[in-house]
Amino acid sequence: MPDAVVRAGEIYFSRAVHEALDEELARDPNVFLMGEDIGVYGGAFGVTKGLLDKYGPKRVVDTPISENSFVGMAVGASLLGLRPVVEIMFMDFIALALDQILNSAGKLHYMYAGQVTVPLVIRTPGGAKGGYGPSHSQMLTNLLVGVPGIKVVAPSTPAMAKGLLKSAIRDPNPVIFVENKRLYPQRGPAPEGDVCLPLGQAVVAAAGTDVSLFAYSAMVPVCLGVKKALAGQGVDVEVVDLVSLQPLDRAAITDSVGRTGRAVIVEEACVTGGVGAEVAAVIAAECMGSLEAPVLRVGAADAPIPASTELERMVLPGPEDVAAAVRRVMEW
Amino acid sequence: MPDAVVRAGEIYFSRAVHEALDEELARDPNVFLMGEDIGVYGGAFGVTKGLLDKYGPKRVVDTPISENSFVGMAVGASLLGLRPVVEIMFMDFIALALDQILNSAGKLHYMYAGQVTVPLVIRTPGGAKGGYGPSHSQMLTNLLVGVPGIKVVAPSTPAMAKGLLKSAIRDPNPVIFVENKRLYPQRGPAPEGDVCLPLGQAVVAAAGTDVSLFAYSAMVPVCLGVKKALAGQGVDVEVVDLVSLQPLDRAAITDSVGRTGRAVIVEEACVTGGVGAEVAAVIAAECMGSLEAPVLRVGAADAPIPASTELERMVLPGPEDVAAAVRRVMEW
Amino acid sequence: MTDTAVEDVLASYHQMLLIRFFEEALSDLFTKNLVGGTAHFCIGQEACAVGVISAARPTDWIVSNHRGHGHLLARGVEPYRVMAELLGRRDGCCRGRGGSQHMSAMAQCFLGTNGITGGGLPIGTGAALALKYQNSDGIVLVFFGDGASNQGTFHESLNMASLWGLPVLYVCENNRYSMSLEVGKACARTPVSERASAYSMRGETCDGMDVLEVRRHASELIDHVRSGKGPALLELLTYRFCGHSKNDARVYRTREEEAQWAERDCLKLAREWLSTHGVTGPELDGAVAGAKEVVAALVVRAMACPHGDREDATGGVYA
Amino acid sequence: MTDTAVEDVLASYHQMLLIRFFEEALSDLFTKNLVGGTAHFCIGQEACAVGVISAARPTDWIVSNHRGHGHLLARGVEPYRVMAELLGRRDGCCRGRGGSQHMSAMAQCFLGTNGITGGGLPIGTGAALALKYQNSDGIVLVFFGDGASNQGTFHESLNMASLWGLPVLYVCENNRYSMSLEVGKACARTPVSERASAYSMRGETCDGMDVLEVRRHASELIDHVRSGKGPALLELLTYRFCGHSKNDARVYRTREEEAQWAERDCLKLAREWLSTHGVTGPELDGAVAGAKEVVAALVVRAMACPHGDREDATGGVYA
Ligand SMILES: Cc1ncc(C[n+]2csc(CCOP(=O)(O)OP(=O)(O)O)c2C)c(N)n1
Ligand SMILES: Cc1ncc(C[n+]2csc(CCOP(=O)(O)OP(=O)(O)O)c2C)c(N)n1
Ligand SMILES: [Mg+2]
Ligand SMILES: [Mg+2]
Repeated sequence: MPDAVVRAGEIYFSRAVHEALDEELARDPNVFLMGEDIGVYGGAFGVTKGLLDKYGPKRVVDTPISENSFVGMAVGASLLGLRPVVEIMFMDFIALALDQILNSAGKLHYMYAGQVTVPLVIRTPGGAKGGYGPSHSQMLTNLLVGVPGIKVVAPSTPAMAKGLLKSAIRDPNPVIFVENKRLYPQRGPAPEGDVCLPLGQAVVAAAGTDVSLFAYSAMVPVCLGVKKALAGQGVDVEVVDLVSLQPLDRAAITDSVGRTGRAVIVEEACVTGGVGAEVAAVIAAECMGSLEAPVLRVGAADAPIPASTELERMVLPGPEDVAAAVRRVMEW
Repeated sequence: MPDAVVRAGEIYFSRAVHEALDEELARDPNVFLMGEDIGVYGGAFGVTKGLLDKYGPKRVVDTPISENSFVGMAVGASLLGLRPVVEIMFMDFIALALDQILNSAGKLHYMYAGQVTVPLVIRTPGGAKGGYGPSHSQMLTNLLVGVPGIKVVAPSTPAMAKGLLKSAIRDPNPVIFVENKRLYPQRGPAPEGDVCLPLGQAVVAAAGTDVSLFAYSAMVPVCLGVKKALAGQGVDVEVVDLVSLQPLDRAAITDSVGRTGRAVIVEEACVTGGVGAEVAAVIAAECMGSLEAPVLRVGAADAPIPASTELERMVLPGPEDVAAAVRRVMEW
Repeated sequence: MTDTAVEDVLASYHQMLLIRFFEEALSDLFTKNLVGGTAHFCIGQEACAVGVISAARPTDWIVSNHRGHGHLLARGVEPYRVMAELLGRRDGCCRGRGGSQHMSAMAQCFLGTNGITGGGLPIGTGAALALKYQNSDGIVLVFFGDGASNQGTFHESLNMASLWGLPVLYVCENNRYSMSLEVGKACARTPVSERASAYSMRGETCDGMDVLEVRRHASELIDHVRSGKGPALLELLTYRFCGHSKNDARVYRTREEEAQWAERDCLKLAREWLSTHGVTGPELDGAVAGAKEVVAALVVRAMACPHGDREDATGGVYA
Repeated sequence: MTDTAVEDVLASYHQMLLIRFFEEALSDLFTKNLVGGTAHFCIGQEACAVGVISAARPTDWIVSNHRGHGHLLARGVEPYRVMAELLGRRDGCCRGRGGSQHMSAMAQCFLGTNGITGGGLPIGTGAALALKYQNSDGIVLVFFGDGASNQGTFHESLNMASLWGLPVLYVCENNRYSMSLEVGKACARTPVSERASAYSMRGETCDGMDVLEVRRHASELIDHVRSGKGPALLELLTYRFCGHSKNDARVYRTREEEAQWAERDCLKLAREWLSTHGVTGPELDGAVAGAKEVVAALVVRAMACPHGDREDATGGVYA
């Protein structure tokens, strides 16, 4: 990022999302927002607060509770040149709209042989945040990765949230933009003004030589913490933020494993069938020459997320689980 | 299977499914069928033909086109002790019902702390069959594997179809039973009468020593064909039919790789994010000691399934693709 | 008025007080940061839960939504076990796994609250299908909000229930908002009960603040449903006095509107009615004090209950 | 009758003939196993597509369903390109990728057929939102069947369209069956147009076999929609003469019922009307012969067109 746009303080992740929306609404009259309670309420997590006042009800549309159809409507509007940015209040509800995501959004450009594009963004907060319970806590990236034609992005910092959301809105493809309830109140530097970040690229969040930790969303800061903790024990961890879950940045993954020879994949979703499986499969196919240990995955237990905060903690992956996996591959 | 029940001839896969339904309807008055056009029409693929006449409209319920709600109704009915067997006419439509599968069926037993069970079966034909096009050809196992609390079964032979469907109907958990349009007209031996097969177990479809091919559903016969073809070239292929996609029979997978040291995973779904990724991840985590080559995946291109039969062939994995992957791991 | 009527209203008054104080105590625990997550309080809507459920049999099934504490308590699920569940404790009726929006009590024929808006509609309809299948004379009550009536499941479920003559009473608690969206901006047709005609179904709207009125309408429709005349839709006009969930500044409505509705607080109306019908002030005050005491005690007890262990967290995913 | 009226009906007759013979030719190709997959023929329903679309402007948008060949042809999408698409050839309007149920022609403002029953309803509604957003005076026509009216998307989409006053005409071709299920066993309320009132929307039902009637009703409702008075629902009572899709023995209905409807074949009615209004027999026969010839020629041409290559199969997933 050019120095010129670096601002003095840090901003909240939620603010970064807000700024991206604000700036894109200002820049392009075809951009508009749709979702439940995003207007005067400002969204369940306050991300869109103030945008209704600033842009009016044409640009910030409060919808009834009809997820499948308002996503389908966004698809239809995008076919005629608008750029809808839809909020699905909790990622858990994305299943209701999956038909339109899978059978319309992801397919239309291809199946109509390029006659149309679907420049649609679906923002949705995933992840568990202490007691929201089984239907309000899931990280459902596993449902989305592998749906052809859609992109999936999961930023871990305010700077990424802002720069990637701007790119997502300008992208001609449908993009699912995965936010995380636990990240909203996190602070970090983020540029002021119009800085876009490229979709499709992983980022080495912290370089290291002994083992590669691959993570996304709220698990990236957890992995960075583990790196710090293990540095004292003589293990030099590399943390790779996947950022883009579809397409995956395969080169970044294999490069890192090429450097370290060891891989642990960390995600908040259930271990089975998650993004981590795809990353492990890429490594298993392409890194045979450099791998010095089994590829391990750390994630949530294969269970719903319980409501009790104490039980929730036991289901979700924590720094100890990550550290244990790192030690296992180091001791191989 | 006990000899006593082996019948003389072979039967169609579709007939095997029909027999399982028929016998379970006769055995247990709580079993009933729900779905679109399953009554007088007999289902889009004729599987339920005759059952309405035999069991009446209380046991064989033709529904309006309302996938999310009739799956949700089946969940509700199962909570009160019934055993609904729902047909979703094409697997592509399962996305419409995913909310009830994910947020109700899979979670209720756990989140109500064992107060209820959800003995529900959803049968659905997946797979491409020559020209049905992008919304009627998908093998969407990737959406289901990783949803906690549900089981996913994908038989490849008439005997399995019958024995596993009977078990699925008797199982206290929600089971998604994945049929395959291309398998319906395939014939094979299948026992007469009441023979159940255990859920959760993979089967070595053909033993071999050089490389393990893992497959399910209609890709199993394709792999058996490749085994035959490659035998002439001195490669002894083991074909493992995964059968149960959730839970995966991890022991069967690691055992086979332990024997052969090489693994190729074959599925009809898109390569990215598929069941194959999970299998590869299991191998990458557990077979480090025995692996002699990269773990490769063969599947559909990451694209929608085009309508043109010629184009469809280019998107789907064929025996040549499987053979090429086998050769690659053998030459490693 | 018969004595039974007075006794009924008094019983309802007791239940509504219990719900009100239970919710206030819970709200207090949230304020003190002693509960995680969020919850949706039914303060103001007590007459809906109590009026409808008191008109049903204890063996009739209940399917609820995200605003379900009142339904649980009105059905007689042990308040301690509900509170323990809300606090995520081991004695909770779902061992802390479910919490506010995912709580069932099968022994009391309570099929569950539901965190997916509209998600309970097909489940309740399916339960009704099971009752008809089993030749039971039971029925199902499905509670949902005005906002939920815009989900596809509303349409699909009511259509199938009507086609198949299922024994289910759909109870729409129209509290004028779905979170922040005013019902007129969410439902193209109001009152919601008029949508029933799109399914050839009987639909009625009544005052949801007057527990007697609620029970009268519910009784009549429950008779209709139980006698095999098919499903029905009952809309209750009500208001939630609090925010949508724990952190809601209520910027989408005015304090004046709130004050107007407060005038019609179901507790106030019931108390007035009881006074007019011979129940003494001390008796009524005693009811209030009694309910407060019960709640205070169960909160203490629930706070003392331990959390579950690892098996509670990750076990029992499959039966 | 004015001359324009006669000319209009004659033009419609030409279009209906084209659709009929196109469909018959396609059916023949299926019988000969020259096409893969399946298709849903609109034989019998031609007056619906032609009557409605001829009442709209060529710049109005069309969203169709699985039974969409008639809509494509009535809109003037080049028949050769439609046939080539159905045969999976490179000249198909979607290069063979889409086929019968997934075909668009943006140059003709044809937004697509749709393989998901009810899937086109939100898409068309969203397109209408875009038109309103862009201050266009265009409208959207969304075609769907009686069966689709039971999907949740019907409810959700009509509700939002009405709330927001979107310029969309919902056209329900009620052909009495959704595959095998008779409309009375699928829709708890008929006629389907009466469901419009659940969304405070104007709804009408008319004879879908009489192309003049269809156009008259469509024109009126299109005016209503275009003038900003909000969406409307038009139900056309029609019948598919063929099976649901290529392999359908039609066990769910009687041959007598079919014969009765055949009496009211839209082609027959249009021909009778034209005869009464001065069009000569030779002229009418000429139209028939002409349409047959056109179709025969385009089938030959489409059969000769090559299939796409690997790039057509796997390329272009992302823009
Ligand atoms: C599928 C789904 N969409 C959105 C939400 C978020 N949400 C929870 S309650 C609610 C409003 C519901 O309104 P209504 O049905 O009127 O019930 P009320 O809250 O007024 O009791 C919303 C939008 C949800 N839980 N589930
Ligand atoms: C979501 C979904 N469910 C089921 C189907 C299978 N299907 C295709 S057409 C059809 C019947 C549709 O009936 P209707 O809407 O009346 O249209 P018609 O076929 O009569 O023209 C069905 C069940 C589908 N394509 N999509
Ligand atoms: Mg409400
Ligand atoms: Mg129809």
